[in-house]
Amino acid sequence: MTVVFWILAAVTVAGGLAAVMLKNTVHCALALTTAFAGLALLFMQLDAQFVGFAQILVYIGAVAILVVFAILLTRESEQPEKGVFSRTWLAGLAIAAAVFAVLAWAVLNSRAALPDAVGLPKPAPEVTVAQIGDALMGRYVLPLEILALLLTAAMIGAVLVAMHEKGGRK
Amino acid sequence: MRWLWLIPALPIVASGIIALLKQPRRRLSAGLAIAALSFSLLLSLAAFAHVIDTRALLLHFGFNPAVRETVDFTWLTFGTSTVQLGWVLDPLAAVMLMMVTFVGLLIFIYSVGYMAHDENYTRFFCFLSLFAGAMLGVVISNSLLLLFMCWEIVGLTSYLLIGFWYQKPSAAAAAKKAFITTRFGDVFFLLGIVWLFAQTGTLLFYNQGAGSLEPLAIGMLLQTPAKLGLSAAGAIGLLIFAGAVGKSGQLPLHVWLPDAMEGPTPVSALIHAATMVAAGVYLVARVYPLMTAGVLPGGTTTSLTVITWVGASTAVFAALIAVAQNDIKRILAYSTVSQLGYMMAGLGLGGVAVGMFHLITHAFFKALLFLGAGSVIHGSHEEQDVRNMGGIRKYMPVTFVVYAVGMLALCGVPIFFSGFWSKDAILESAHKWHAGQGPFYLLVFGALLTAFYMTRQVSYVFFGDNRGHDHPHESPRVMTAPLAILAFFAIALGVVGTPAWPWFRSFLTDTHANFGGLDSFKEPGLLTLMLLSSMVVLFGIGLGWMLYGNKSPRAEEPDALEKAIPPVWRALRDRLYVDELYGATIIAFYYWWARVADWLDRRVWGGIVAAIMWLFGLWAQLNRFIDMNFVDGAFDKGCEELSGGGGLMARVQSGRVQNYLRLLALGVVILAAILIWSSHG
Amino acid sequence: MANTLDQIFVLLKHWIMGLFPSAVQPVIGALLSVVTIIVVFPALFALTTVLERKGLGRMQNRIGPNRTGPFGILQPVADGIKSLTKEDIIPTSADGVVHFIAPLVLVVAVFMGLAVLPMGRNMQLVDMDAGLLFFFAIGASTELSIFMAGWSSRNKYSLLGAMRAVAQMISYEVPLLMSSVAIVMITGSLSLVKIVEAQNQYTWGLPHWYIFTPWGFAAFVMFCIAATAETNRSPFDLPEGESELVAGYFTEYSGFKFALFFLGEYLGMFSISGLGSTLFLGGWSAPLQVLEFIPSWFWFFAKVMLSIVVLIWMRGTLPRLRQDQLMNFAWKFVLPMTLLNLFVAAMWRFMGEGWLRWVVCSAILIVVYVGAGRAMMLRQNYGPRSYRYAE
Amino acid sequence: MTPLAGYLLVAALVFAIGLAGALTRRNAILVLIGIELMLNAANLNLVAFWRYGPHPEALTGMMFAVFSIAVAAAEAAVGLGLVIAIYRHARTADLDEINRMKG
Repeated sequence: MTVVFWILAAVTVAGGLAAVMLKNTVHCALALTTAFAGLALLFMQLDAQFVGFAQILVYIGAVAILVVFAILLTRESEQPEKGVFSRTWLAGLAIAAAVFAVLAWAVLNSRAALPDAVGLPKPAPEVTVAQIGDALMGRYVLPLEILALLLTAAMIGAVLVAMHEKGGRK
Repeated sequence: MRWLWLIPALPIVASGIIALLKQPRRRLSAGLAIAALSFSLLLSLAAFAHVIDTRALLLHFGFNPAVRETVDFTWLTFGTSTVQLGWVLDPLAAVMLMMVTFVGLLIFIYSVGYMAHDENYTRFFCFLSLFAGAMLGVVISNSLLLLFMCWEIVGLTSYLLIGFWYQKPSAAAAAKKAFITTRFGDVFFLLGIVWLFAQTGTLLFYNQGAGSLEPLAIGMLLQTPAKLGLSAAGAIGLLIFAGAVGKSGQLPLHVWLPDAMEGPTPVSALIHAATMVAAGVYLVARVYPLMTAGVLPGGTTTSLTVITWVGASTAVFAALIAVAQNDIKRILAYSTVSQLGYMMAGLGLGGVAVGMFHLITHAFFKALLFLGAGSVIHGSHEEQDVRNMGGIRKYMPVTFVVYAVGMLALCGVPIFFSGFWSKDAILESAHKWHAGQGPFYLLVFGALLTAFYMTRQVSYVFFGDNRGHDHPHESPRVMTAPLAILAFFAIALGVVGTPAWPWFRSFLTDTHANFGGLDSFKEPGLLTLMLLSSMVVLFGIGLGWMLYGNKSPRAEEPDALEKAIPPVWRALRDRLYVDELYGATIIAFYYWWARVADWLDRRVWGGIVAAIMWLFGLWAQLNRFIDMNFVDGAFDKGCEELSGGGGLMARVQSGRVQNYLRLLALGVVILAAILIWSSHG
Repeated sequence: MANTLDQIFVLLKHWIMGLFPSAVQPVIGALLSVVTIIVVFPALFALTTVLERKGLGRMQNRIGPNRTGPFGILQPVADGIKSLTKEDIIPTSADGVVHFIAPLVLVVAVFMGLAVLPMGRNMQLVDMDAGLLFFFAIGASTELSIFMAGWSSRNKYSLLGAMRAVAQMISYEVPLLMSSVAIVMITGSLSLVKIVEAQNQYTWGLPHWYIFTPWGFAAFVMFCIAATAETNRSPFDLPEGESELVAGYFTEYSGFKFALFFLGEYLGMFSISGLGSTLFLGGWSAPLQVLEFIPSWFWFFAKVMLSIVVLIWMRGTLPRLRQDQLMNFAWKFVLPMTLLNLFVAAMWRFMGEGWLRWVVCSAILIVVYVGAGRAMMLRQNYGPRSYRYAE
Repeated sequence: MTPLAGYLLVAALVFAIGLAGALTRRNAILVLIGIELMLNAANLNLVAFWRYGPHPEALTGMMFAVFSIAVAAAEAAVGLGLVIAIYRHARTADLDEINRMKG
């Protein structure tokens, strides 16, 4: 476990925590981008450059912007008078804790945690973008096409959903 | 014949397209429907020709000229058993195809004129061609299941078309009646199908010896006994026959057919005279092997006996009723019922050929009559009561001529008209029947009645002087042209079925047609029989003419027959009280139920009232007052309790996404925990 | 000789690295390159400000800055000192943290973008396998800083400017990417170094720059438009349209932070034009084979400066667009054209050698361009605006 | 503790944080943010398993991550669109008040 990893992990987790805990919604969004960045760096730490860049491009470049746009469009940036947490926040917290407990327990009891397991650090696989391209156009061409379809559908759907009703109903 | 499926497919596709058209696209929709059906007609011609020349080929090489080509495919597979669908081309199907497509096409063309003023034109043609497609499907299907599907679609379209003018309550009621009544028969039909599948494991009719109508399966069915001393074959046959009874309006399920005349006249002609009601007959003909299963030469089977008696009695019953009707279309409707009875009897007595021959000829002249009636109604401004017509001969010559042809064909006037030959064949086979002469006499009586009431109707409508309010007018060319064609066939079709040259019979029974010439009339009893039937017919016509000819009774004054024998007349006029009978049973039930409710009221609530009186000893006014409150209060309380319970239930469904998410997460945790523990334990 | 001159910086770097123990050498190397970049480009920025101000001055019939130093060459120094010593005002209602972070994020991101540009033969900070992707990823993250700046300073002009800027940058990022994807398709690599090497070859002394192919040219035009919009330069400078919103998203910034924004903007121009010249103008490769003796880094910077000059020129020439025109233009014209261009590039790739592909590809592009342009003119009435003067 | 376990733990933590956010915040947008975090945690798992799995050369986990990133983008777009539509309809993005679907 390198120091870098711990730093990045700390950054990511801190960003995540901030993202869900801060009062001001826009701050949450910005913290979210921090978490994204941390994750991207973690990906690169895992020798997955391409995924890391994709992460930055998509999440920081697009999703984060979308989120802040949504925030400004829904005028939610100023926090509501009655707390930012929902009425049943305690139950939610408990459940989330339970989930983490189960997951952590599973991880720590699985073979992944044992030193002799697959987790041994091995030489980084040399992955060039060309290989990824070949894979995308070869083995994974069908998922790729389906994905393209999905994205188109999602775009149209999002536009339709967010579009103002014509003729101004209500 | 791989392309056989096109014949039903084309009209169905056409109807699909028409369904998408806008209402104003009248010409296009009509054009589509007619074009599709005429293509189907061409294809049917091709199929017919194909059958004929393969027969010729087989004959030439001296084989048994049985032509039967099937195309089957697996529809769905469950476990080890598969359900196969497919279509068959054999003489029976070929003839039926010809008839349906041809008559259908003529009627389509006719309705272009007839429905010209209706704003739901496109809808009409959509339904119409959907019906045509389904009917053709029934005809060609080689699987009882496929046949049943198309059969149901046919029923549906019939429902839609009867209720086409749904704004008329009577039409809506008639549609419902038709649908429900036929459904009643179809239940038994379905039972029969299921049973057959359970027994033979296949629903295909013909499948290289493995079909359910082929000797192997039939033999097997004969072995397995059913209740009432029937073999499984017989029982299944009877069940399927029940479906046929529903569809072709046999006794006791005939009630819907006369009411179905609420639909537009082309519909009555196409569906309730020519094709759909014939579907029942066709069905019986199709599964004939089941009916004749285990018949000894010259003998008969239970199913055949049942069919015969049902058919014969229907024939007379309906004819009797028809005598005393005044609605022009109703008369024709009842005559249709009785003719269908003839067909059934023919099937039961003399086999497929006899019944089918009458079916074909009847299809033509009955369609002719209906369309003629339609043209009369159309011309005399939607007047349907024969007593308010009369003397239309002068105004609508063409219609008169063709109608007369149709009427004579229906009555079975000797030699020149197809009706004569087909009915004569039935009578002959009835005469030859070994299991008693009852049907024969019934049928002869029926023939007499037929002649009588047709004469009555014609003389009412066309002779005498006009009692209508304003002058009728001849119908447009597009309506009369089909009439003329139909009239021609009503005469000509007899040729293929004369005893002299029984081509039709041999065509259907896979034997060689030999031109017997006049000697074939020398067959013992045949000539006398023909003579007898002609006598009967002429007597009937004469009687009718004597009573109604050239008189022009006013609408209000009693009918000629009514003067003679009032009670009988009244009974007939009220359709022998069948509807009343059915109604009565149901109403009785309602009465009984009402009485139960009444009892509850008296005993329970009344008891409470009494108790309160006794407790408080107040006088009656106050008493009733309290009672009301008390009762109402009780009711309200109960309602509150109920709604409270509902609310309790509904609380789970709090529309909060986070609740759902929470439950989800909880479930995940539990599942994961279980998984881990199980893997560890 | 020419070779040494060409590689002089590399040699220098290695020599300096040689002075250190081998353990720390990689760190030192990286440090050196970073320092170089951090020094060189701000200097270039200073130069450019003067250039721009004087150039614009000339275009508007006035003498630009001419007081400090000979011909006002030292103007940027003065500006720098001023902005450093000026008071740094933060609005009371502003969101302090974000307001502070925003310019830093911007500058850092832009500097990172410069890291993958090959500024000469073997002269790039990192030769990444996915260099182009990296560049765009970083470029995407500048938008966020702009939003932060606009939102945090609690000023409606700033917010409007930021929203405009972000919307515009997002819209034009897509064509930008698409037009460069064509190059990637042909080269078969995302590495900028490889792309340049692919262009660094000659027939009859003429270079194989991608701009000299039909699809390349089309892509270049699209790229220039998108790049101009991406850097919020006129005619796409709505986000800081002085006449509409005071100074856009950095209205509320002053002193050194303001300078940082300024720096960030110009560095953005540099990196974008550097990318453009890398993708289309053969990066550091010489325009003619005979000129190869001139060192590669010179060519690179020459091309960059050239495109900067063009940008300035455009700023002096073109009027500002309207927001709806901007968006329509991006989504309804540029994007479709780039997509078509992708298709054409694929055709080019698969049609093989010969004159035919030239004809076909150019034909398709020209026809569609003219057709679509006319259609838009008619529908959206772009093109020459009609002015109404007060009588 | 092995590197893989470390990554998995981090992923689990991020996932839990995201879940907590999704469960406890009032604001629909923040719920979406939480969901995004959860997705990213999943991606981290995928990549970690790819890296330390038996067959890194078979790129499976990486591809999976790439695809899931793309899908997540679509999901975010649609989700935010829905939030905006809801906001326009109910004039609030507070999930405690949006319970029109209550049974």
